[in-house]
Amino acid sequence: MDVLLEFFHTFLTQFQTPTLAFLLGGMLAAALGSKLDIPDAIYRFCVFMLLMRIGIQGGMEIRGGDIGAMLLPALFSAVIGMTIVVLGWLTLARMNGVKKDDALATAGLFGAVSASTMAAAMFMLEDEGIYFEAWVPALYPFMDIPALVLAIVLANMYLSKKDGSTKRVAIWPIVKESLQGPALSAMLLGVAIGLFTRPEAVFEGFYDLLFRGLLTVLMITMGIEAYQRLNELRKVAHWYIAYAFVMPIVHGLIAFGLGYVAHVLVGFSPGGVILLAIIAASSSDISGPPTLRAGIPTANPSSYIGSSTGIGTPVAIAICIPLFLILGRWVFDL
Amino acid sequence: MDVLLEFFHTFLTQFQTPTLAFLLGGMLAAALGSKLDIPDAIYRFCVFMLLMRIGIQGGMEIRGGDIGAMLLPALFSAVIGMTIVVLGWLTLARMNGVKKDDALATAGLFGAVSASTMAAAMFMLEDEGIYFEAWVPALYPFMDIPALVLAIVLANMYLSKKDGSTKRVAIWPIVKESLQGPALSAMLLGVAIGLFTRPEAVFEGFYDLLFRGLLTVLMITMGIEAYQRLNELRKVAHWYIAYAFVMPIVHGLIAFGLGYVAHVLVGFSPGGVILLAIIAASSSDISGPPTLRAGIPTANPSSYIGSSTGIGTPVAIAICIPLFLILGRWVFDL
Amino acid sequence: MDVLLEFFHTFLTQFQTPTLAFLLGGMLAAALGSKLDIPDAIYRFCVFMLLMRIGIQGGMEIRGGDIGAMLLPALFSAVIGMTIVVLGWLTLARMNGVKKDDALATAGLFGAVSASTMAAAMFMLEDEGIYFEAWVPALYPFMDIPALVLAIVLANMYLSKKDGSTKRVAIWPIVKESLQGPALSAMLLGVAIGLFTRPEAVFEGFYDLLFRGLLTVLMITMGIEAYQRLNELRKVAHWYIAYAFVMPIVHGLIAFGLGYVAHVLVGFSPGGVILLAIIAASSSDISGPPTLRAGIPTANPSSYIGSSTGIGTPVAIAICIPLFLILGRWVFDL
Amino acid sequence: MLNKAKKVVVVTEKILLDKVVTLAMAAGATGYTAVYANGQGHRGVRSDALSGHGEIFSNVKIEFITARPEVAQKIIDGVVSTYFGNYSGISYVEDVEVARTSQF
Amino acid sequence: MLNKAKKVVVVTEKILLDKVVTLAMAAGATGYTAVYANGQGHRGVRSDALSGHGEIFSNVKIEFITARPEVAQKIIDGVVSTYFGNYSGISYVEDVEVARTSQF
Amino acid sequence: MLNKAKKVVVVTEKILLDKVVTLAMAAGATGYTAVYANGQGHRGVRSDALSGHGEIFSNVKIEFITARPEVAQKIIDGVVSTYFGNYSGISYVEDVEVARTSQF
Ligand SMILES: Nc1ncnc2c1ncn2[C@@H]1O[C@H](COP(=O)(O)O)[C@@H](O)[C@H]1O
Ligand SMILES: Nc1ncnc2c1ncn2[C@@H]1O[C@H](COP(=O)(O)O)[C@@H](O)[C@H]1O
Ligand SMILES: Nc1ncnc2c1ncn2[C@@H]1O[C@H](COP(=O)(O)O)[C@@H](O)[C@H]1O
Ligand code: NA
Ligand code: NA
Ligand code: NA
Repeated sequence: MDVLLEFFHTFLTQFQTPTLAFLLGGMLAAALGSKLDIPDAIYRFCVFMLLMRIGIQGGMEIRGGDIGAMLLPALFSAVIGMTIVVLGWLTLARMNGVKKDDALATAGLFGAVSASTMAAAMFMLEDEGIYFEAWVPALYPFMDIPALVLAIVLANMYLSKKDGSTKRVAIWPIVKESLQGPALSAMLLGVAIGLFTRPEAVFEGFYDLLFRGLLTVLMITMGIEAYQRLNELRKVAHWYIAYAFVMPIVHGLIAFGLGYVAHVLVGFSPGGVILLAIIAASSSDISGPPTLRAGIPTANPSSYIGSSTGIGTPVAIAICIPLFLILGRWVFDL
Repeated sequence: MDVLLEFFHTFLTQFQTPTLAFLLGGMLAAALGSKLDIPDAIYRFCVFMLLMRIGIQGGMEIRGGDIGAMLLPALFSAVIGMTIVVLGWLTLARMNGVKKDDALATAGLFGAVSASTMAAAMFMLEDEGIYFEAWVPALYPFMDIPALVLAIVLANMYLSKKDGSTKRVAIWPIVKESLQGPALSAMLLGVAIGLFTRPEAVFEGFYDLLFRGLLTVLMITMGIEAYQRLNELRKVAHWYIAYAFVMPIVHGLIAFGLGYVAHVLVGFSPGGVILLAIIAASSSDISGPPTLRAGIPTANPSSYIGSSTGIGTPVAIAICIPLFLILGRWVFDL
Repeated sequence: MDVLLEFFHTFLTQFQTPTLAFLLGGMLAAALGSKLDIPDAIYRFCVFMLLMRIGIQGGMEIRGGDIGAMLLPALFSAVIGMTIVVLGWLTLARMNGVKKDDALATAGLFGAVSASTMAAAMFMLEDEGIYFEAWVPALYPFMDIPALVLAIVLANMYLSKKDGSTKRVAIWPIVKESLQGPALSAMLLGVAIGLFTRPEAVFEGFYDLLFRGLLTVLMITMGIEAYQRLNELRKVAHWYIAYAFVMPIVHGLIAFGLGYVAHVLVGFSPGGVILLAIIAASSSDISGPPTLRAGIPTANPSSYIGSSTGIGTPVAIAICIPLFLILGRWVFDL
Repeated sequence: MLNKAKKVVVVTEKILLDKVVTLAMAAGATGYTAVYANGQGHRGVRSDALSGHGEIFSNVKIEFITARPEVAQKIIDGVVSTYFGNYSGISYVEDVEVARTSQF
Repeated sequence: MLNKAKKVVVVTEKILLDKVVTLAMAAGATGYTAVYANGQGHRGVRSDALSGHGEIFSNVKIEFITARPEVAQKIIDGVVSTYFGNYSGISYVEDVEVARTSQF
Repeated sequence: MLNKAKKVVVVTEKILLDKVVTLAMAAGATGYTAVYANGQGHRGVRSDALSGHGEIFSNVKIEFITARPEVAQKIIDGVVSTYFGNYSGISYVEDVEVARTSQF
């Protein structure tokens, strides 16, 4: 009962945090037909700044810290990413009116990671004063890439079988394309700079200074985009809507569980467990879609981008962030 | 005598404020043929940031404050916006060589509001330590929309009569288009966020932090644009030049008078009266032109945009801001 | 021996400064095929901010200070710019397989100035706590313009002689085009604003605040660009590579020598001498290329832009900045 | 495999994009392709303005491919009579040969 | 001085730019010109999306000039058979007259 | 209602935009439409560079519609002889049919 009360309270507080408010504001503006529009150059710069900031901080932390502690969480991240794809294959792909390749592309996006959702979660934890290892966001690629690779491989195996052909999918090009995408590149560049140089001054005076503000700009953009992509969903089966609503929570719970194991085994911080759950609950909005469009050309982008950007991201931010905060508080007695 | 001396002094000081200097610098650079150029994406982002900042602050103030105090100033704003259009019809539209529809479009723009002029005035008041209610900038739409609507309705009535046709103009689409424009949308979104959430941290650490600097960038852009639009004016009757020079002062005086009435009746602050006068003196540069281009297609955009951007805005910033500051000081004994 | 040790130490430290790290990071990302990409609007805005910041500070310094002290350094700057072009004519232009007009265009770019290299040097000096007159960066046009003009005039004289024609090159249009370019315009506008107005608040709270961070963004862009332009060099004679590696150091030494003379004669500061050397060592990346493309149309842009952006700028930042810092320390016993 | 079709090109003010597309679709067009453009004609120079006027002082170039010549004519007539009295613009037709005619 | 040539135009998804160019070059094209574009066809509206999806939901218009009609046909056939099953796109040919034919 | 006219297309370096337009206007053109473009020809790839070189390493595509064939020829000849020795670029002509011929 208390837990429920607390849930509603945290939930309401979360609705008043600017992060979520800006997301909903963007959705609302788009829904009301507003011509409000963040220029593409600004949007891309916000993404760059966000991922550099996350990367630099991660790099500085790894520099000072114990890289060994990352191993188990990194392994678990890969397991989570692939589990999500398999789960999608076992659920969404079996539904009536859902094409198998569309379902796999969708599961791939939900297994992959949203940098902006992750950033929003980091803020929430900082605001709540809950510690997490600064390298946790650097787990991003360990979850993102295996999910995308597995989705593409399974889809192509399925399509080959259907065609009776036997061509195999090369994995390395997919990994390479992911790593070379603007999002992961920026984060890895940030990690390298944090690791090998002394960027403290510029980190604090620029990247960190503008982080919170640029995230609000990004949230407005995501909100506008979410509304527009919702329209695309009208053209596809209703199962996508159900999947996109429910599965982020399931994915987060799986990650929370594995994170808890890491907590017990290697002392992974409670904040890290919460963040890992939210990363798993998030679905890719930047780097995933182009990789999938090229990797599973037969899949209809309206289905997977509509599910992820239109529903997955708002659910991850509005519901999963407060949910896993509360769960973490309750489990770890924070 | 003293007043005159003070005027020249304030005037000179104002010329040294960065706001005005950046505007004149932009004009000068353009006049000297410089290829200096603020990218369009940056310009649009500056406008967005400015209006979000103004909106958020207004929203936070309304949240804490007494909304009733806004009623009379809001009503007066609408009266001022419409009076300006009627005045334009009685003066500019009667001149030799001036087309009636061009004149109404011009009067519509001068009745509407310039967000950047308003922001410059807010700075000046803050610098001078003169208090004003933070909701005063939120009066913007109450003056802007009635002016645009009335100008479009009058122009279409005139054109229908000339054609002998009897089609009526729908008002709601014009109001809707104004509200959906990028400028008003951003401000209203800001108001909503200020009203319903707790954006204090991101307001101070981002929107307010960058406000003053981004305004200087905007001023350079407005300066370049002003110079370019001045060229357009060469093609139209000289009456536009006279109108654009003189009327901002007249419009400001009308607003100052009505503001004074509100001061006496409902305690509208002296700073609010000054700001209202400058808002009235300003002429629209962002949201107004597209609305008018669509609403009065027969009007020549060179005439109304040339008058407003080429002369109206520089006059409002360089002359009306110091003028109404001095008037306010003198009237309210500040 | 000590000097050598110190050189390596300074050199290594410099490699850890974010400025250089971001440059190398950009090159590495491009080399690894990353799609990391700073939008053009952001790049142009960074350049604008950098040059405004440098200009405003210079203007504020000139306002307070003694303009006479600038005379000799300004004269020397012009001498250095022109000497570099003549040197290019005597060396690069004589090499096998090097077209005379290509060589002159290249020498013109190396005689001209890179604003971002200059900004990186200013940071390094500030970080090291070495004083320099804030007007030193304003020497930029005094070196830049004479170098570009001389290169274009010599090239056209050469081409006319080859053709047997006798047309003369007008100098003023080249000077005008340089001054009207976006880079010099922004700096001169900044100087004017610093000189005639009171921009202290906006300087500190915006232009200076964001300077260091935006420079890192610019460095990433320069790095990506450097890598891309290196490819162009493959198509031209190897002499360009040798020239672009060695001559920045030679140019810097010449400037260091003349700066030392100014130090003795008019008390030019040690920091100023170091900065002048680095300005001379730098090669133009923004304003020079378009001027040369128009002024020497027969020259192959791959040769001169490849040399300057692909090699000259990285050498100036990675090698010349630490080199002249050490030389300055040693000569002036800092 | 290639079949004759018409390409109607309309260069006009940016703010008219949606309206011209709606008009053409009503006239029977099956799609369009649009790019932003600068230009100059008898109403003067039109280039990407810096400010909000960008919408007003710059152009869009819209192309409609149609397999039906009468649709082409209808688009041109509609655009000229509806808009080119008050707005800047030109319109012209080209002969093209399309792959997959059923699409147009 | 002017000689007959063909212009092949391909309007398709932005992410296909490199691939379509490679295909056309292999078919004998000597160059290309590309602009980004918005549009609408039987697969729905395609405009510059705000986010990373810009690559997926917006178009590129690619033009290949070639003096050899069989190259034009090969480009069209290749693009249609390789990409237009799974990706949005149209393709058509125009007659042009080029200066300096040796270039194409 | 439609009348024959020529469309001259020039694809060349961005920095030449103003110069090519001036040349064409002097040759009798009544207007132009220009879009920025990427491309590749025998002088290599030309794409929107990040830096100030954007002006040098990217293209503009300029179109002139004219009702007078001799003007078309004059534009092409002028551009080829004046610029295409030292600058990248191609030029070609198409037949079009214009509405409102008096404009061109
Ligand atoms: N002769 C022409 N050739 C190419 N484009 C033209 C021509 N005339 C006009 N245009 C285009 O059509 C737009 C509107 O033309 P106008 O209404 O004549 O000002 C111009 O801004 C140009 O983009
Ligand atoms: N009839 C048409 N006229 C001009 N462009 C078209 C037409 N049909 C399709 N397109 C363009 O080709 C793209 C893909 O078309 P589709 O595959 O039919 O959706 C559209 O987004 C348009 O840019
Ligand atoms: N065969 C072609 N088809 C289409 N565009 C071309 C072709 N050849 C050259 N171009 C365009 O013309 C520009 C200059 O060509 P070039 O001078 O051959 O390098 C290229 O960057 C392309 O945009
Ligand atoms: Na996920
Ligand atoms: Na007004
Ligand atoms: Na130099």
